Amino acid sequence: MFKKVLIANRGEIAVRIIKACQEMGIRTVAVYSEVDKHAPHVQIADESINLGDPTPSESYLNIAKIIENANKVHAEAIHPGYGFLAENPDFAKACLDSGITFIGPTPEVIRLMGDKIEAKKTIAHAHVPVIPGYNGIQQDIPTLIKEGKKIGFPLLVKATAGGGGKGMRIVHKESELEQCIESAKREAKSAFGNDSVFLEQYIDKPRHIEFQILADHHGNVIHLFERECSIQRRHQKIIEETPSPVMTPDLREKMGKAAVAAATAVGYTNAGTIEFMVDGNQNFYFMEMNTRLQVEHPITEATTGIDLVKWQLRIASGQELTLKQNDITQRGHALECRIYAEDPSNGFLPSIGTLEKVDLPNGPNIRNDTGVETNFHVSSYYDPMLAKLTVNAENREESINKMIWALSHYVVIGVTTNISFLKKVLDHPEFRKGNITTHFINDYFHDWLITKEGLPLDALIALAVYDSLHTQRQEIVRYKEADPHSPWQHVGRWRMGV
Amino acid sequence: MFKKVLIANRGEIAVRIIKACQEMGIRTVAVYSEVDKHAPHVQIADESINLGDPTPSESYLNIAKIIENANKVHAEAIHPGYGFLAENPDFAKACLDSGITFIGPTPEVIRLMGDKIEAKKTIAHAHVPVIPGYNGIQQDIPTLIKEGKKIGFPLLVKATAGGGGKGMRIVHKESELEQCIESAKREAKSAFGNDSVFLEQYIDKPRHIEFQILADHHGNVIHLFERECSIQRRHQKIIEETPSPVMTPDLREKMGKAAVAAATAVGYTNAGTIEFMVDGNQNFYFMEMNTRLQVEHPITEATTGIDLVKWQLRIASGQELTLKQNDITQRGHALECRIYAEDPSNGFLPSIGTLEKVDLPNGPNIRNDTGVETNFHVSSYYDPMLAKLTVNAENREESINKMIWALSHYVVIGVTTNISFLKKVLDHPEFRKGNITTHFINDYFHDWLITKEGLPLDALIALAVYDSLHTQRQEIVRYKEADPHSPWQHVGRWRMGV
Amino acid sequence: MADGGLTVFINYEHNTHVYNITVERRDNQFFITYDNNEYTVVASELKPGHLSIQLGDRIIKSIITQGEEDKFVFIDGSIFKVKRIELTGRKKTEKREGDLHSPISGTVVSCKVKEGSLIKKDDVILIIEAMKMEYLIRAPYDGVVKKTYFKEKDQIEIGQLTAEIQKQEE
Amino acid sequence: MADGGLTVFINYEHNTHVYNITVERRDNQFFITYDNNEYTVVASELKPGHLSIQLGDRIIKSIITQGEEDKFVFIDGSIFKVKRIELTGRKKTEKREGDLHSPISGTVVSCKVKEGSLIKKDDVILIIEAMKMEYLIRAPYDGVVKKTYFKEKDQIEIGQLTAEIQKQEE
Repeated sequence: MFKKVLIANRGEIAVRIIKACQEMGIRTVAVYSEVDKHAPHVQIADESINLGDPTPSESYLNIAKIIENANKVHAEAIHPGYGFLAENPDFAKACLDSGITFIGPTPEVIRLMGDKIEAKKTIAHAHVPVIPGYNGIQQDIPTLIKEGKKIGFPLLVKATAGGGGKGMRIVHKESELEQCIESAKREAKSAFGNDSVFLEQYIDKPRHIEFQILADHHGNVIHLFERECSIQRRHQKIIEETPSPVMTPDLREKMGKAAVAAATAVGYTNAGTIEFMVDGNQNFYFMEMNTRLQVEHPITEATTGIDLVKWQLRIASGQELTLKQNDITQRGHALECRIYAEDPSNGFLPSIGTLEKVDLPNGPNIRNDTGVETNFHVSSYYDPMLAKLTVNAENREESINKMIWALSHYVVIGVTTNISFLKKVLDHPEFRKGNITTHFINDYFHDWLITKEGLPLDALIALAVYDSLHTQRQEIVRYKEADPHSPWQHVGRWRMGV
Repeated sequence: MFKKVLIANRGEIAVRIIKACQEMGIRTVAVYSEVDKHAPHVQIADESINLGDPTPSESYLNIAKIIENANKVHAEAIHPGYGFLAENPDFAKACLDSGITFIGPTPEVIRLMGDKIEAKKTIAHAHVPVIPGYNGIQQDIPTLIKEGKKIGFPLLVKATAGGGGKGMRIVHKESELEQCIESAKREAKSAFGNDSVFLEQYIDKPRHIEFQILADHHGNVIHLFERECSIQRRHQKIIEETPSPVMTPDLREKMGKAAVAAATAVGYTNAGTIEFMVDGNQNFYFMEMNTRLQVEHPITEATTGIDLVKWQLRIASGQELTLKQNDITQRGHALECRIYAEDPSNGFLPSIGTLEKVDLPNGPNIRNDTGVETNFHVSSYYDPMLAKLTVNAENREESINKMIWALSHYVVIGVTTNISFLKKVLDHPEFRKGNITTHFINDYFHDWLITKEGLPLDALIALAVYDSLHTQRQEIVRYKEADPHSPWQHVGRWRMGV
Repeated sequence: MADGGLTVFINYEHNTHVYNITVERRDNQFFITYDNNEYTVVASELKPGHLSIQLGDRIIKSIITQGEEDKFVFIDGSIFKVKRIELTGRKKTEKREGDLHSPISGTVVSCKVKEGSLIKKDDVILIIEAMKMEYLIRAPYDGVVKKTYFKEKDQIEIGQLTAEIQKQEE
Repeated sequence: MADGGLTVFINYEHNTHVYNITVERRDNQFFITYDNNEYTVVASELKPGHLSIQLGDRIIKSIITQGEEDKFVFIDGSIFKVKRIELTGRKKTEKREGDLHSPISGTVVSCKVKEGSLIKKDDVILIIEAMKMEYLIRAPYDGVVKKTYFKEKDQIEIGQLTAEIQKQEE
């Protein structure tokens, strides 16, 4: 096993990886940009390295700087987390070339799966169903428009190098096609440095269901069951659960086998995820493979009892996967909510500011993954996800109730968050029934407003108590004298220092 | 299901029960004595009742006062937690008589199992092995001495009404017998109001292994596997784990069946625990039945995925136990450490004071049950257990490593705690091998001293930094001038305001 | 115990609505009048900003923090931003000119309009990138672009005006 | 940045051992001398009492709280109680007369000796109950009971002397 691992990431995922390493007796090296100098991942690590400028390209995305520092501190391996360099084949290659183990698959597999067109072709060869679409290398607008019309509407425009909903557009009618292609290309260029897109048939009311994979360097490949990730806004997941309410033992068996076949077909190693789209008739289609740890991995850990990060480390260090497919059992039900600094009543706009208070809910089977704390400043440099909240219970209903309890006790003051929104989604009758698709938020929460009900009485009472406790007598006099014609002058209960 | 439940307890167990109720939509009523006015269990409950005087007999042990208040607030049921009134048949009876559901077994079963002599007789009839001993009603000292000599040495003197190691003595030789009987009787009288004792053969190097039971009012009885609770000091458990390192599938099957037989024989209902002693040859003997929720129930919850408190509530409300024996699976390994305000290097003497800072470890599969927080005052009125720390992982080794990590990040400042001691116990080579008996602490940690290694360099550096940051310039001058002959006057590095 | 009654009159503003409250304190008892109802509560501040308030048989748990101008009230998973205002000289609620102010701090990707040009409602004026997402500033009505304040690659702060548009009369 | 060097000399007492330290601070750099070694660290106080200290490539994480007289230092799961003392006029470490002081606050269950009686080493003098456990005060040596301070049902506080015993010379 490695003696020292550098974690090329920040936030909750860096914290989670550092803890796993420390439990295994591995020394950890955090990296950080100037604005993250006091961030929790830096505080908890055994060593830390300042990468300087907070602009991602200068720090968390700076391959040369990270490799140079890893060598300097003699880190034997680098864990990339998710996002940033996690799916960058050049980074995996640079690690390899410097004699550092990249904790993930080979650069070749990352590159292949990063090209959504080639990925689909390869996976289709392994007899895994894929969605009809245009994956050509002709990327001029007229060709894309022509191919788009062939597929018909609605259709999807997606960045070839994409992920996380960036560079993705749904086109409902022909007249929108050109603008959507252009805007998707622009976003793709900015996010991935590559403006290539592909088109595919748009499946109405689909579910997003993915399978977790673990594969070692000795030919063992297993899956750890599904995660239902249909609850999305802006094409990004906000609530994930497992098991999926739509899953049957038969479908699970089929999709699990397809996932293992897909991973095997590309020679996959380490932890990865096969994303499928499932339509209303339980047909499933391969969408893409995420060649890294997923944000939502905790729900799989909760229901299988397996620590995915520790297995990533073991597999990367060359150990054999001693877990066999039949050893993996799915028990109970788990839910994850992503806590975002964003305003759900205003288009999920990110919110920036200093966290005046963070106080996490605590209880049996409540897991908090967080990379922020009281006094942390949420800047616009990075993703607005503050934390993840994961719960598990004996069944889905209890899991939902536990999550609602936990969200009701989740305190984040200083930025606008999606906590109240998440509660409303979980408590929606259709969510409780498990009737969810990737359109759920749009269908039921299009015009949601947190504040339409006004200030509750309890809040008014709390404010009154607080201000009564904190108001000085002089201040009261000032208030009183401010306006001699104030109606308060005539109120009978006025009394002071009696 | 009940609409409102009163929790007749305090500390971590009250908090844990309140959370379970709230997740199930049950309104909770906390009770508290004057000194617990601001305690976490009061803060979290939906309602709360002041029972007044902190002396237990005036508040948490005052049956009339609790029943009266439960009626006043229309609580339909009372959860007694553990300790206090949990195993008091008069309390269970008083609830029954007032039309309030007592969340536990019937008063008759509590009374029967509370009489250790009758309990053994009854259980022996169900063909469950018991330890040879004297259980007679003749309680005069000469009879007890005579019977003790018959059994031979070493032998145990135990309070008939006892529990938790109170009123219990090991007698190694005949000359100690009389004094031990007297002192056990006195302690029994004081703790349980009953000075009756029994004697039994003392098993050398035994393990304490118990089985968790759930039984409903429809004749269903299941067990939820074992807990190994051998690590004890002063006959009280401090570390518990499951599975037991000594358990084999065959022994587990046998003991599980015996536990179910014992519970069935007495018509047990609700959650309970059958305690066994296991000798070096895997012989097991019934010791006693705890007719309540155990302190260490979280490790069973972690490995089985079952929420015992929620099932207690369901069973008490008359619901059928839908869990079948074959549905219950044991997965991974779990450990619990009890965090005590006590000094392990001074005979585990309780420590009293205000908690200047409490900061709990956080991470995947780390569970904190706590009834205290920063600024809480630990008084001498109640048990010195502050909190419980439970972890689970894929296997015992990982579980131990996770627990050591968590303990290393467990901050309690203001009272002396056993945290460093627990870490040393877990890291002991014999503990790691699973070679543990109830004598473990005595055998290996008899003369343990936390401080024998002196102040570590890191602590000195931290102090130096802290004081440098917080020292005013005037203060330095004062230090300097305090002694003109101080050697510091001649140190070359002296510099001020340069 | 020797502390006499202490009455405070307060106005809170929340989402353009104003709430008038009277609160009288006697030790740890508070008599609160709002909307012609009187509520009697027993309350204490457990730690700074953490209130435990007993109203009848119910415990209200709330956390209040004081920002520069606003108070944040945490109740049961929701947070409300409230401003305490004086009854006299109260400022009118400032009505934002909606969509023409930047909703986010970020980088301008492109400005799609020129000064003097005619635009239709919902035409894109500015594209801003922040946290790897694109935000569009659209025209709130038909009109003429009088002024644009940003060009490609400019840094823009939350709340800054992106453009001025002369509304076309219907 | 404009802050000049600031040197402090400190003595810490921990378990009767005294540690002499020199620390010089320049902004967030600290030069610490102890036992003829100099350690250069970069440190900051993240929140009150929470220190993050970089020593070479290592990060020391510590929490320090200030009690009435003592400081508590949390390092890696252990807590050390330390007193800062002045070099001059330092008090000698007070040596407790061991077993005759009550180790706990509680209630006296019974006093087993009478004033004037002869006792042997390890004889029980007083039984105290606290937190539902019994604690025994035993004679530290053979001797004669000169004075007893408590009787049954008395409340006793931690550190109070339970009895005086005139030691019997060997």
